[in-house]
Amino acid sequence: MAQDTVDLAALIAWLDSFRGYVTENRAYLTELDSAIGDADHGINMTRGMDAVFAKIKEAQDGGTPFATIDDLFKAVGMTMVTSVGGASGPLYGTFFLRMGRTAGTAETLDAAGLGAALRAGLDGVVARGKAEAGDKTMFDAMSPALDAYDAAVAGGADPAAAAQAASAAADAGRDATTPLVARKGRASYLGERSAGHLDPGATSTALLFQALAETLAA
Amino acid sequence: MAQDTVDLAALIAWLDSFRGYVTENRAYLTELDSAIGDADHGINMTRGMDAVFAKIKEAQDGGTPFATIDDLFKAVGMTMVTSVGGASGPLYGTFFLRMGRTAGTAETLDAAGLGAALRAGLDGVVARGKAEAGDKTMFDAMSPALDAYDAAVAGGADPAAAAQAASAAADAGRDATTPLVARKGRASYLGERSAGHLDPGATSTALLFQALAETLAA
Amino acid sequence: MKKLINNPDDVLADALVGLAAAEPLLNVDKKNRIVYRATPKDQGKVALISGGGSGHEPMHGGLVGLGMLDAACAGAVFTSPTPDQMEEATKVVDRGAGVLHIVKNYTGDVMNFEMAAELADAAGIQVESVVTHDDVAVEDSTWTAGRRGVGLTVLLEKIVGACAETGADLATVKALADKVSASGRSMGMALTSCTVPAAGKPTFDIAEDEMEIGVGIHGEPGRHREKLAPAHEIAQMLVDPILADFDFTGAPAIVFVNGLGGTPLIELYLMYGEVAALLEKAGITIARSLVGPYMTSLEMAGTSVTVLRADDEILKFWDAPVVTPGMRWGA
Amino acid sequence: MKKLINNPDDVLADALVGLAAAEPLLNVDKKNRIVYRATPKDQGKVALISGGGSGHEPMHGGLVGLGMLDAACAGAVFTSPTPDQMEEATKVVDRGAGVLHIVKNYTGDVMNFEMAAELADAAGIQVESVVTHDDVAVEDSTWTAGRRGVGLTVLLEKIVGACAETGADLATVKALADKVSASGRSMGMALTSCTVPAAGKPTFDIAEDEMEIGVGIHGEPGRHREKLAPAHEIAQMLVDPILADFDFTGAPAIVFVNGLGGTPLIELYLMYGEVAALLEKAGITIARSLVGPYMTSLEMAGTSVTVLRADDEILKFWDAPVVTPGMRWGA
Ligand SMILES: Nc1ncnc2c1ncn2[C@@H]1O[C@H](COP(=O)(O)OP(=O)(O)O)[C@@H](O)[C@H]1O
Ligand SMILES: Nc1ncnc2c1ncn2[C@@H]1O[C@H](COP(=O)(O)OP(=O)(O)O)[C@@H](O)[C@H]1O
Ligand SMILES: [Mg+2]
Ligand SMILES: [Mg+2]
Ligand SMILES: [Mg+2]
Ligand SMILES: [Mg+2]
Repeated sequence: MAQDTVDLAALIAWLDSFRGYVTENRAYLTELDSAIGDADHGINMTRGMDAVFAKIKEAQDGGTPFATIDDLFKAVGMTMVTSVGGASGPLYGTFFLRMGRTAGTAETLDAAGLGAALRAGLDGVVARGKAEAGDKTMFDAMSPALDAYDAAVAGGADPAAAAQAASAAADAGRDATTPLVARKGRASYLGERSAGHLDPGATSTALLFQALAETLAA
Repeated sequence: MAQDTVDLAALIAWLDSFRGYVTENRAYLTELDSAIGDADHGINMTRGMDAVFAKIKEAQDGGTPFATIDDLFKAVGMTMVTSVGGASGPLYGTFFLRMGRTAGTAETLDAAGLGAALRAGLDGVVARGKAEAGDKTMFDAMSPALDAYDAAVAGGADPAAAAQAASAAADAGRDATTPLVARKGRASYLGERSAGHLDPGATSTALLFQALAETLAA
Repeated sequence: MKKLINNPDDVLADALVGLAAAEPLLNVDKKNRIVYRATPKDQGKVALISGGGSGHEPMHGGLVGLGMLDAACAGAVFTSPTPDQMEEATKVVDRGAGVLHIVKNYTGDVMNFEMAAELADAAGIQVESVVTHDDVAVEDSTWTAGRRGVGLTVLLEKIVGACAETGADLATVKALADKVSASGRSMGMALTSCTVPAAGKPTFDIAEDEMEIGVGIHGEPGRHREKLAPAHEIAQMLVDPILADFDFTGAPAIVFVNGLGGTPLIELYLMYGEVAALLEKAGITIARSLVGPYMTSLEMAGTSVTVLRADDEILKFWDAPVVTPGMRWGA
Repeated sequence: MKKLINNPDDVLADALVGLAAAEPLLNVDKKNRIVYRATPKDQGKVALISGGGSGHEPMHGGLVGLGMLDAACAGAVFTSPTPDQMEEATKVVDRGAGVLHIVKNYTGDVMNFEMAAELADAAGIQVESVVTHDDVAVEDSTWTAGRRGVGLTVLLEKIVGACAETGADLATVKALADKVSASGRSMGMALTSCTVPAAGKPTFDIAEDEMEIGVGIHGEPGRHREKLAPAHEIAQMLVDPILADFDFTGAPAIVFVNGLGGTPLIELYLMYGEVAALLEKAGITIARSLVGPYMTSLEMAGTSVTVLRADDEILKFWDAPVVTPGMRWGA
């Protein structure tokens, strides 16, 4: 049953669900990256999320579970940064680090608070990668997702409903990357040949929002 | 119409016919050498016989045609030695050099004289390569060919008929190399795996005698 | 997938074990996946580090040593290393005169090195960076990520490494790096794809009679696919865009014909002959040359051509002693 | 057939053009297909020549230079050169102290070098020969052509080349060559076949999950075909027959992991790690190592392992300066 606030356990459940999705889609994401990149996106994301969960488990088993959302996301972000490499490591890493910094010492987030944290994450991705709409990157899934989320919250939606809207928008944004000619990341080296393929990073980002929607709906 | 003696023109015609056969069988001989060697026998033999004919043409067009059989075969043998390399270069080269040395200043050879020259060639091959019967080499086509030739001459055959017998024996000798496990040359490195394949050198040698039989029968 | 490996996820770790065992010139920090000189350079000299995804050997680990790099950070196959590796390497190699980061222009490499530079800066180490971007196959525009860094990186590491060995200060070293980076152009092509071990299958399919023109070094497809052509035509397809992009006349040139991993040396020498003939026809004076697989793309078959406009300073540093597993002369 | 070549029949000629253009250390006699040192050694020193089919680059042309070979004769791809080439090379490099012919044990190479030695002898030049035959994959018997000469040839050329550089006489040089030849063993394997350019298609077919164990360097199939295995098992398959054939304990060893042309360096380092671990487990002390594609088989993917039982003399000559395009250190 959906809640008005999201707590640390729910956020960890979200990350766990995301890990499950990238693991399940390891070959698929890598295959997408074969077409217009260097055939490692699924490998990178799986390595990163596995490391994230090793870190979370270490904290929980070590008796020092995360006290605040910032604690959690700082660990998640730093682990992504230090275990993934490539483009997705700094980008997803910065996303989570900024989420944490924005959530601060909170132990739960309401719909608006979660939205603010997610948007800070998106801003971090833009600060790092300078991507704009239509560059055929994860931005093209993430940005419409955040817009849909904010619109839903403005309309009174709870976190689960807003996440549901975000997930639908991320999927649409992901699908809309297909015809685009890439202007950022590795796919840009292909020029016109990058058109006609889904962007791998937009695809993993859509999984991130799908995981969020499903976790919060549960 | 068959003749009692073989003159320089006939010997050149023989070499020309042999060249034709190795050219025609370039890919086939190379394929045989792929199975149990290094995939070059047809290439080697074609390179050699092309060089031989460039040499013969040079002598003829240059106004200094070969005066004796030794002159001819010395040029042929040296050209094989200096243009082929590998195992077949020294072996076929020595074969022709010894034929020439044995024929000496003769301008024609009778059946026995041709037989003596050919046998000297075979002896040269053995001196160079130390092959014995059953080693799965050109010896296994050449040696029975010479035995058949000599037997035919002993029975009163003219050169054409003796060459016919030699060609049939060379073919049989060639075919008999299939089951053998190679003990000389590159195929020996394969051990038991060399069995079940025709020997490339025995195959080119059978073409040498086929060319001789057809040339003399013409 | 046919490779001499154990578990596909352990390729880098296993290769570092072998590198450590095979090369007494190198120290390998296996945990942090950093390759150092066994004998560090003297205090007071600028240090050079580079790094990048693995699968390009001998670059960069095999280019660590006297007259070249001080350390190299190894990422997973075709994946930039992480900022913590680079920060650690920067701290270890700094001899009090600052550290130059040599970065190839890929989004991931650039972002990770940027984060590392911020971290090193916070730790009080002077860091400068040079980003190579020599691949003329890629269109250059302010709207895109710009050109890839490819073969020129090897030449730059050699030349700038020799400069740092003289005790030049960080500003001088950085200025030379910028000059080299600005004066070289590259173009590559592939006959086959390669297989990222953890992916398990070739990155792209390509027919027996096709080739990719304008590839980088990560097994990615190139700019366009063409019918297979003779070497002299391929040389033309590589040399033409290089010459169209930059003026190499009127100065000595360093020419580098690189192998992508699956192409044997006999073909690289053959290609060098074709490339040299075209450059000479275009009025370019080849002063130095380098032929071999120095910057590979796993087992991809193919080649790349790099031309660097040199001058006396660059040639002097090119000729200076270098003692690394992958490049060695003069000492 | 995917290769960076023009006409398949011109591969050697074209590659020699490129080699001549790329390597100022070498002089190339394109007509006779002989590669010489640009600067001949001093009068009174024994000269070394080698030669063999092409397709094994850098061996032998790329191993010509100070401290190694004086000349190399190049045959067609995988085909021994001819006696006239070897005779010419012998005459040119002789500095009055005689010439050592380094021959790999293949029927063709042996016969052609024999004829060349006879010719040189007739011309009044003292010639000695050493025939390498280190491949334990091949059974040794008086009834057969004996073992192939493979990886040990590279080590022998280095070590004996250094000895000749000291001014040692022909008997001394020959004795060292015999000692090295007697003290090394090799074993190779292939993941793929290669394609002889003039043949136009792979020498053998092999499935995606198979490998050939006990191959030589001419693209020939090996002694047996096995299912593909992890690198540590492959290392075992190569090391075991080497150790079973010769005792390497109680002396320093030189270990050489060679690439066959299509295998990139990252895999060779990985293999070296596996091989070194096995040798150490067997109580063998590795004193020196060499990793890389020094004796290739066109674009064949695969590797070979060579172990040489060394001693102080051999190690001294191994460490001595060498300046060739393919191997370079200490000068
Ligand atoms: N500048 C950028 N801004 C945002 N996202 C980017 C940028 N560059 C690349 N990406 C995303 O990263 C994804 C590729 O990630 P990954 O394959 O893991 O890294 P790499 O490209 O280094 O191999 C792309 O599909 C794209 O969505
Ligand atoms: N010692 C030998 N004596 C006689 N013939 C031999 C000997 N060694 C090899 N051959 C012959 O040479 C043939 C191979 O010739 P070729 O392929 O041209 O040379 P290579 O083996 O050097 O590549 C074999 O098929 C065999 O018939
Ligand atoms: Mg990628
Ligand atoms: Mg052959
Ligand atoms: Mg990557
Ligand atoms: Mg051959």
